[in-house]
Amino acid sequence: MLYSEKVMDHFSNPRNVGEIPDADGVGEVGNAKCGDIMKMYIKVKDNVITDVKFKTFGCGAAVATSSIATEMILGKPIDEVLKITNKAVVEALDGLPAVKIHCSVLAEQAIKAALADYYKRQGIDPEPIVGKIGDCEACGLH
Amino acid sequence: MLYSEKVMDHFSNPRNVGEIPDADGVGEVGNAKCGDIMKMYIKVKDNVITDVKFKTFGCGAAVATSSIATEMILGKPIDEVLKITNKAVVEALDGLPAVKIHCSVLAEQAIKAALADYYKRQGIDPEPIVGKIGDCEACGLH
Amino acid sequence: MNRVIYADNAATTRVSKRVLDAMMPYFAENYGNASSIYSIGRNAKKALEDARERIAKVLGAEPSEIYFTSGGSESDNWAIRGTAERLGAKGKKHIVTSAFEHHAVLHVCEYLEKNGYEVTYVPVNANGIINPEDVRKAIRPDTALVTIMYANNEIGTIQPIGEIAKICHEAGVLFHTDAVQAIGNVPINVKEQDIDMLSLSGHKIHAQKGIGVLYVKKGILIPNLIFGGGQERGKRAGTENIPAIVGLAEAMEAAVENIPAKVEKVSKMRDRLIDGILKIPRTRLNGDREKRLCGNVNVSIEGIEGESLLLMLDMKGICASSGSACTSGSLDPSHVLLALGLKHEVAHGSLRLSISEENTDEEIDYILEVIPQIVEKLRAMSPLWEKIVKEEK
Amino acid sequence: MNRVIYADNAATTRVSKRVLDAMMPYFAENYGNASSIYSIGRNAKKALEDARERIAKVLGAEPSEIYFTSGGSESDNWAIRGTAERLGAKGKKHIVTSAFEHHAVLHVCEYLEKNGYEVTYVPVNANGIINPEDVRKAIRPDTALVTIMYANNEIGTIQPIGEIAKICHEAGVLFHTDAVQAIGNVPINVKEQDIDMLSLSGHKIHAQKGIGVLYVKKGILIPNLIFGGGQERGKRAGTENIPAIVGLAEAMEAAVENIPAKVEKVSKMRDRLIDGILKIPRTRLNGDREKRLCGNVNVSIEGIEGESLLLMLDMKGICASSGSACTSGSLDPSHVLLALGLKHEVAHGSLRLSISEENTDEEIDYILEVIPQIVEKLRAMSPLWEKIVKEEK
Ligand SMILES: Cc1ncc(COP(=O)(O)O)c(C=O)c1O
Ligand SMILES: Cc1ncc(COP(=O)(O)O)c(C=O)c1O
Repeated sequence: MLYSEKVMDHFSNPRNVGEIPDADGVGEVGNAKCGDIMKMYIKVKDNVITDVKFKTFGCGAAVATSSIATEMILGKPIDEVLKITNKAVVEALDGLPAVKIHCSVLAEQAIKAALADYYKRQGIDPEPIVGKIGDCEACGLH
Repeated sequence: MLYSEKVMDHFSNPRNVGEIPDADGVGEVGNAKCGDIMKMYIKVKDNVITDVKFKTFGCGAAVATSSIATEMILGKPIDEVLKITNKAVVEALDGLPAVKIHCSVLAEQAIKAALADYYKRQGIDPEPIVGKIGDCEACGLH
Repeated sequence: MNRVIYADNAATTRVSKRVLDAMMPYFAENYGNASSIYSIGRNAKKALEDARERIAKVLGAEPSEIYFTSGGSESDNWAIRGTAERLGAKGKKHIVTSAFEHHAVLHVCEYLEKNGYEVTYVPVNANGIINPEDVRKAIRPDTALVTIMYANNEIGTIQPIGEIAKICHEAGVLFHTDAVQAIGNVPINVKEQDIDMLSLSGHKIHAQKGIGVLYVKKGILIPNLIFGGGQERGKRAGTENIPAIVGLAEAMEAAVENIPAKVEKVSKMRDRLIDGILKIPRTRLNGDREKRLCGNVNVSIEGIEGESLLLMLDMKGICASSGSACTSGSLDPSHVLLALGLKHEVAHGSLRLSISEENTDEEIDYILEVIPQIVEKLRAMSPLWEKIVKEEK
Repeated sequence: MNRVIYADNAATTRVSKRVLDAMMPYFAENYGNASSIYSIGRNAKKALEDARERIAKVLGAEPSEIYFTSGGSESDNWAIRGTAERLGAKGKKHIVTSAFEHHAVLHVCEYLEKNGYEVTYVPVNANGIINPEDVRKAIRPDTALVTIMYANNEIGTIQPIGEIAKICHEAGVLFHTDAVQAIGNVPINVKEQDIDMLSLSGHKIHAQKGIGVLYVKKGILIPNLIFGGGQERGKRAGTENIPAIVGLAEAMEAAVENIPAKVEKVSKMRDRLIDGILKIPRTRLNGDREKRLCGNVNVSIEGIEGESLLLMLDMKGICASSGSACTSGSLDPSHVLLALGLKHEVAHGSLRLSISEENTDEEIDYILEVIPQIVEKLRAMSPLWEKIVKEEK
């Protein structure tokens, strides 16, 4: 299994690691049984992501996808963030080994979960906006 | 398949190759189908083998067993010659590969066939003296 | 990264200079086909039979009981499938094995299960040791074969093979053991231990990959797995891989040359590693501490995931593995650790260091310096660790 | 004996310097397990996938269609047994092959015959060529596989593989070919020639023994012959033999580098050999003169026996074989020569010289000088020759 340089860079120097104690939204996806948990904290102002932090338990790809995902959404308006797909995450990392694609799905879901939490705190039903956050398909296969 | 030095010596410098035009007995055993034919010519005087020659079509072991067999019988009285077994031939050659043991049987049979012919020419039934010359068992297995 | 500390000898080993030197004349000089009659072929044949004799001697076997294969996997497949095929035809369609065998054993068993055979998987205890009495209980009148590994490749536990063999033979059942990890670590004598079939692989003991042995006791006939030319007395076709075979003989002799001294030296380093790592909170040793290969360390470190640990170790020049090397790339945690009763998330956080005589005390110091730092870094970014800490409070 | 002239390249070949140089870094440097995550393992993995790609390119295949095996025998066994198993389960229990295949094919077929399968052996003509129409006639509604060798190992005849593949596919039947002897001698492109499965072996083209390839066209699934770890996309277990694999890639590229020039050069030497030997009375060429591997000479010399001929050639430093190298040691004359219709005694007197680019014109001269002398010597002591001469009169 060969990771791209980009993956290794984000794995060894993950951007935006940590927590935001007064986050506006927090999303956690994955589970320990599968070996991957991602937790994402966001601050939102005027529909723009003004801060983001993550914590990840998982493989190299899980850490790298979380890290690059935070970079991809920081400073972006929510409507743009919502358009970020797992494919975009994979591309931004110059690809992932086939068996690790599910990590990019997890990263997409972590973003959406954080946004869903943000809307919920605002008293807004998140589903029409961020959609349903499915289970990671890879986990289903275990 | 590794031949002993003794086998290689007898193969590369076979002793007593040839024919005896006025032989007292000639024996031929084996067949072309099996890949081995041994033909042995003997001269007998006063129950002693006074000359012997052979021709052999066959593998290295066939040539070597024929050659050493001629050495083993030359100058020997017939009663001693009749005691020579294929085992003695194998031992005299410092052993033979397992798949080649049948060649030594052929050599024993060639000697006996020549003696049988000798007795027949004398008008003596050879069977009580040299026994029955069976088929080579290995050939039967083909 | 400049320095490399190789601590993954259970996955594979470096071809040693001694072995490579022994192999070299057979690539471009005595390259002849061992079945041929001319000198370079006869030299190859001689080397082949000489190697077979040396290997037989190491194992306490007869040369005619040694068959060369392409490795441990082929040996396992051949022994198990061959025996199943032969005895299955006589109505014996049951196999006994354990839950934590190598996949080369387990996946053949699964294949047989799909083809009308039944397999009983005897459990292992929490320390990774099989109770011979469980084997006795598993044996049935229609049992064709018991196959239990000599030493486990992940957690290094050594099984009571002699006792198990005895139980099998009391019941009139054949016994095969995968000794790929055991050879060179424990004294093996197939006659004294009454082993019917035994699998070995070269690349675990500093020989080349792609060469192995199946020992089959005289009188036991198994159908070929690979048919063709008359090599290996007609039982395993394929032009003989002489360089690898000669190298294997050399490696086998080297492996058993001085087992007690080696075990003493290596297990000292192993114990330092274990003790050092267990100082980190919420870690555990997997597998029995005593009945354990001298080079095997297998620990679970809670709150972190194995692959990221390996990547960080690699950045520090340390080569290690998490679970069996063969299973990395899969998403499932090691079946061996699950068989011990570990929870999935703990199994995910496992680390195997497998050291050899080539490692040094200084390297052990270095590993023990690096690991806690990495664990701290990974735990700091782990939401699972966060949870564990919260629950502890 | 000082000089050695190697004329047994169809049995095996010397590992070339180019191949050995390519292999060397993978014994003691990049020796890591290709499934592992650290640098020396990643280097091994990269070398593995790089080799797979290069070999795929040589064959006109996709990398994912290339599986590494332990040699030609395993490849043949896997393709045939695997297909038989898979399609046999659907009621297709008939195989078509030829009477003069390598034993790695024939003995699998015999095994299948003992296990409820039927096999049709299509004949070869007196020149050792298969008529594609005979294949068409042999195919039945329950035919699972046709397996016909690309070029024969003993008499070097090249079969009309493209036509046979076409006939198979018109009938909806899978087609496998043993191309162990063909590679490097004829242009092979599995896509253009529409080949479903193809076996190769390294040691016939200056790579190591114990490494081979099975090409399996995308979409064709055959059950494993060797189960275990996830290597080769789960289809062939066993830690990958990286040095041998890297060497094989190098050898494959070298083999196809300039086939027309090689064929021209080598067939000139071959033709001189054939013409020279046929000047000896009562000799015959076995196998078609035109549709023939550029390096293959196979003659029968009446009145003498092959093994003694080989021994005498060896004393003169000439390495040759009589029938397939694999079958020497057996007492039966070659099944290939019998399939051509030769009488036993003529088959016993066969000689195969298989030359390569490494041979020289001067060596050919020497061989042609030596053979008549040896034949004379052997005939002089042959009672069979005596008979032949008498009958001629
Ligand atoms: C035509 C053919 N098929 C298969 C084989 C077997 O190859 P290997 O020796 O690599 O198993 C050979 C060589 O012995 C061969 O010539
Ligand atoms: C216990 C055990 N059995 C079998 C094997 C398979 O050996 P090989 O890679 O030589 O096929 C291994 C190593 O991978 C092993 O550790």
